Amino acid sequence: MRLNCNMEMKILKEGSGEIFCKNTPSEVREWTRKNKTRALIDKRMPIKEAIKKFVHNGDYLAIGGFGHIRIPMVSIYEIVRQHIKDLSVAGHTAVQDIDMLMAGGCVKNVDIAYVVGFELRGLSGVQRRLFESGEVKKTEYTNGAMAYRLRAGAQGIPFIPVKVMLGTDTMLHSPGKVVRCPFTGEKVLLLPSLNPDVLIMHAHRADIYGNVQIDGHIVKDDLQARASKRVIVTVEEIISDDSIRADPGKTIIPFYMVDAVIEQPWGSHPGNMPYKYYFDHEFTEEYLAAGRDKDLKVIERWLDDWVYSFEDFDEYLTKLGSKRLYRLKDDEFLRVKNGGR
Amino acid sequence: MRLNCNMEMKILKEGSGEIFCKNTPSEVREWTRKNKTRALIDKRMPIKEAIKKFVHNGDYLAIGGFGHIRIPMVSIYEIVRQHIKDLSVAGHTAVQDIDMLMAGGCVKNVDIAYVVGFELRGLSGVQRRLFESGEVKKTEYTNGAMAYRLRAGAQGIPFIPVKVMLGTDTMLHSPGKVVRCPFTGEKVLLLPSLNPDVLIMHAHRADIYGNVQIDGHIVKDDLQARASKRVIVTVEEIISDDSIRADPGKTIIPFYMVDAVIEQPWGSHPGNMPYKYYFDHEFTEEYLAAGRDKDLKVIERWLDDWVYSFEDFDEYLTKLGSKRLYRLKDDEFLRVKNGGR
Amino acid sequence: MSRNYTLRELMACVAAKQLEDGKAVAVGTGLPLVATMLAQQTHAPNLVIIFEAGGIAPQLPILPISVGDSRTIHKALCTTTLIDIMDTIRRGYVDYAFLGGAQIDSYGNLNSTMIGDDYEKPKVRFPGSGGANDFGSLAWETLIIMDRHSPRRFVKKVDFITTPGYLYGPGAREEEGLSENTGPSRVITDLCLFDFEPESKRMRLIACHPGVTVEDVIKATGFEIIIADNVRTTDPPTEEELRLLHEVIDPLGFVFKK
Amino acid sequence: MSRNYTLRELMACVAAKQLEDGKAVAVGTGLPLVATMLAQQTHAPNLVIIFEAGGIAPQLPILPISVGDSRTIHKALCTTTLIDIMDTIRRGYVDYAFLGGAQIDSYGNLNSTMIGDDYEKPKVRFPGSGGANDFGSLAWETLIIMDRHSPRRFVKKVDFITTPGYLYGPGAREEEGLSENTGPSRVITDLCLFDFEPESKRMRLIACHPGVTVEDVIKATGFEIIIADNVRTTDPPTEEELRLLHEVIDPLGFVFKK
Repeated sequence: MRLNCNMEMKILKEGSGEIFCKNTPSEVREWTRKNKTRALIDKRMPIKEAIKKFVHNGDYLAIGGFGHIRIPMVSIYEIVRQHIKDLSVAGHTAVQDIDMLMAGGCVKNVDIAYVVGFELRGLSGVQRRLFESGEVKKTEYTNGAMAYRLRAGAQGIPFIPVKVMLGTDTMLHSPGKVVRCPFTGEKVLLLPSLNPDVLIMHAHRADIYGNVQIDGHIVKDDLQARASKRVIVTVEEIISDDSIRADPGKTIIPFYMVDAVIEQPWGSHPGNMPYKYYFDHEFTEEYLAAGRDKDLKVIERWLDDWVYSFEDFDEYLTKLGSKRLYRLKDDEFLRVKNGGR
Repeated sequence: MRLNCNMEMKILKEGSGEIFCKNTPSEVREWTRKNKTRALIDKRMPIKEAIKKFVHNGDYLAIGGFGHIRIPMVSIYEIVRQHIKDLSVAGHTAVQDIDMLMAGGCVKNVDIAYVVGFELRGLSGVQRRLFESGEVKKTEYTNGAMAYRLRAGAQGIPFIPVKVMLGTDTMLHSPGKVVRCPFTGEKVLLLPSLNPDVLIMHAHRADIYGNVQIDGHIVKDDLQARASKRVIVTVEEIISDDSIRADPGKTIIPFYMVDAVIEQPWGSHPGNMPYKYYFDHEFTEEYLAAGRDKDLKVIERWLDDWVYSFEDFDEYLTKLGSKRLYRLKDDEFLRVKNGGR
Repeated sequence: MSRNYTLRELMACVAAKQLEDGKAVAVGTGLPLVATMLAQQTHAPNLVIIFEAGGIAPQLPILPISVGDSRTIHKALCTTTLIDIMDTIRRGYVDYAFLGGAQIDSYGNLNSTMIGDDYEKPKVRFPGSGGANDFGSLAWETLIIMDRHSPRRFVKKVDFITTPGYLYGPGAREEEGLSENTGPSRVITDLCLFDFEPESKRMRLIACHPGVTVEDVIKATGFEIIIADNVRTTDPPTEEELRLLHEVIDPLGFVFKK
Repeated sequence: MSRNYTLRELMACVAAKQLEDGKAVAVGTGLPLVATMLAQQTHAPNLVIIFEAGGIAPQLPILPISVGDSRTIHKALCTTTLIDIMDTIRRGYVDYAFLGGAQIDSYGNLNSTMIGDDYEKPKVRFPGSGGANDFGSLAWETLIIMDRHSPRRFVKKVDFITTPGYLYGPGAREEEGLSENTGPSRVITDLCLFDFEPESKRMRLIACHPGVTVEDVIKATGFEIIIADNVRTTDPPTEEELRLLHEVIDPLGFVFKK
């Protein structure tokens, strides 16, 4: 039953984890007023320009998708190519995306919910080196906790109570604070909201204004777009705003949250784009093996071969070859592999 | 900038409003474990049975839709017909739905965000009488505040910080408590979560298991279904679960939250069902006029004519007549009125 | 007074002019929505209209009757939830909110809850906040439309502060924890146009409607008003504005009764 | 020992039997998902499978490789968000969660964060919680699968409590604010099956795999275990179970390497 306890809310316990993202919802709100347009304007631009304009050294970066699913690899490659430094990153079940940023030397701090692992494929050599040496700093969370922090950021409130992490070392290495609810007396953990400086995400479709559609599970891209200051959206396909208006319930992110729209088919490779293409398993295995090599030149060479040597993502796709790519479509639809052609 | 203030969270100010819904998220969670199935079972039943089974005297009731939009009138009529008593109701922009419950003598307490008004049509005589005499008790909120309370209920946390109601009499007549954020020092209002006993809602489509689709704006039905203990869904149409599986992103409410599914075309009449039929403006005007009559027999007669005298909703539709109903389709699609036939 | 327009038409035209192109406005129905649609049809084609129930940037075919009815999502760019709209406003994306009320005081505090001094047994019970308190707490600027300008509606102290104006003076909103740099910016009545004096946060007369004197406004207002140095006269509706109001926006005469 | 099955296959079959029909389970990938799919193919056709990334009740065509990949939403009844899944678990709709880890102690506390005693410079850094802490905090029952049962993995004190078991004993979860009546219920290893003694909340041996003795388990475990009155022997996999595992569930051999 509900009590009206009228008690003070004493802080009973608190974690020592650093809050890497310093933005408060009130500051982000003021910033939004001054820096973001509400007008319907064409937001297309080359990925090179979008990353240059909106991702800065020292930014707190959020990444769309989950694990190997719908990850914005075209933006990841471009950030590495531009040698952006000192990023803090939301490690919210981040696998190859964050790994490549760390291999490229872009990352200073990580909010960890799930990193280091490549799921069934095992641990990352790159991340083990950087986390075990203490070179990259970290704070502990959970997947739920990070999502709740984003919910608070999206709602514009500075903290949110949660019922996870309580009693664990995960909590002690977070910035959470335990208090009692003034309505029921029960213990909850308060977590600070999260408002990233910039989100990179990959979606199925958008119009030129940035009304974004996603097929299948949304994971956390909706929350991240609402919480972040800047939003860069790469899409498999740009569609007309008439198509958007014909099915407005499909719009997961409305245009005024979006700063840049880039049409980039296969933009999630080697990730899995639901209903479009499956993982490039071999590609990820090769990358992972390079990162595990004790000789650091091996991963550097991989980056040379697949990132630095290219002017843009088209050259990367050309190197992969269309036969390989179309095979990933067969995998997605559980078809016999014949490359579709 | 974020501070680590490490302060006590003193309750600086608090409202005197009563919390009508006593359920806490932890209790509701235990209740759910014991009382709700996770199996895929056929949940169809007559509306009469659904209301009898799941709506009890003294329950806290949430209502789907908004204003005159997508309101579950078929369930409202049945609650009035069964003379259910002492309900507490979420008055979350509730218009004709709550008015009829109050005219039928079903309501004891109301959480008020917006009631009494029929929007551009003016004030309700029924509700003015009951609120101005003090016969029905009330606590003040806002539309946002009620939605935030439901978000907390859906998330299973006992309170939520918000940035509305602060500084106003609305807050003083709520149960809210003002504290400072322990991460930023700013003032926020804490509101208790809301977990209604039962939700009645009307949607476009569901399968027999209760996977629910809504076209157009969702308003708050998603949150209400997640927060409530019981969920009764009436739909314009029952569809196959194959159709549900073909477009799972359309499922706003998954089956395990739903207790009863009732197929009832026109089930929102005289409300507006987006993409199906528009308001029955004349019907609402007549009802409103009856409620405003100083002679209380007039509204009683209206209830006799349109509620008590019918066995079910089919008889109501028959009395309305198909010509009148099809005209509402023309209105919805801005067609010349010819009744479609 | 012989004029070819009504005061409600004039109010709609004056209100429309307060909205800048390329901004976003959260609005209900009635006169505020008429003003918003008029702005979009005239100087502000790129105005983004947002409805509390979840409609974003619809192509409004005709005036909606009910907050959130089918018209408010007609060919919208996005249909979402009420809480998502509230979050959006708090996140800073919404420039204007349009409100009205039964009573208003000199700080722009609005009462839409009750008349009387006994909360338990009010003389008149009104709807309550609805989304008004949310809009007035969260949107950057609140535009207020009040018809029947009189000392009964423009009062020293409202019977109930439903929605915050500047509360009890400069700094009060911030002190209470409301979002910074927000608050009412204009009050449009059937007599005149007010803004709020930046120092005192109190209502200031900046324009009278044609045929209305400063004295008329003073007499109709139950609190002391600040009078700007140059009180302008508002522009009467043009033929084109009247045509848009009656033929395009409200052809069925819901707001401008026929 | 001559047997026609591997220990991993056996673990999958024993784990599958812990799942009751008509209940809901939140699961990642790997062996726990194999066990879940096996349960659904055998005694629990009405088991509802829920994935953290947002897939609800899919018709899994084949074992997903990655948490949340396309297979996890194949002909699903609902695709939603991660936070919606977490909310759903907290609201009480999810009966089981399946977890694993690098270390476990007698109270079922799990470590998937690090090995070592210096948080800043761990000997081995593991992924961290992911959704494990959320699942272990919120789901009614937590089922734990640990292969390579050894004193290095079954330890007196885990180097880091990533996910709560019964923490420091009876009542500890409630004391810390975790959801009531929750916690680990079974631990399936490559040697045996544990439950937790209701009074002490400590791990209790209830069954050994064929050919494994109680002594073997004691030796492989770094903490003192409680031994049930009647320690059963687990059933070996049937031919049909083995066929399902290899032909239907994991034909590409991701979990059962070929």
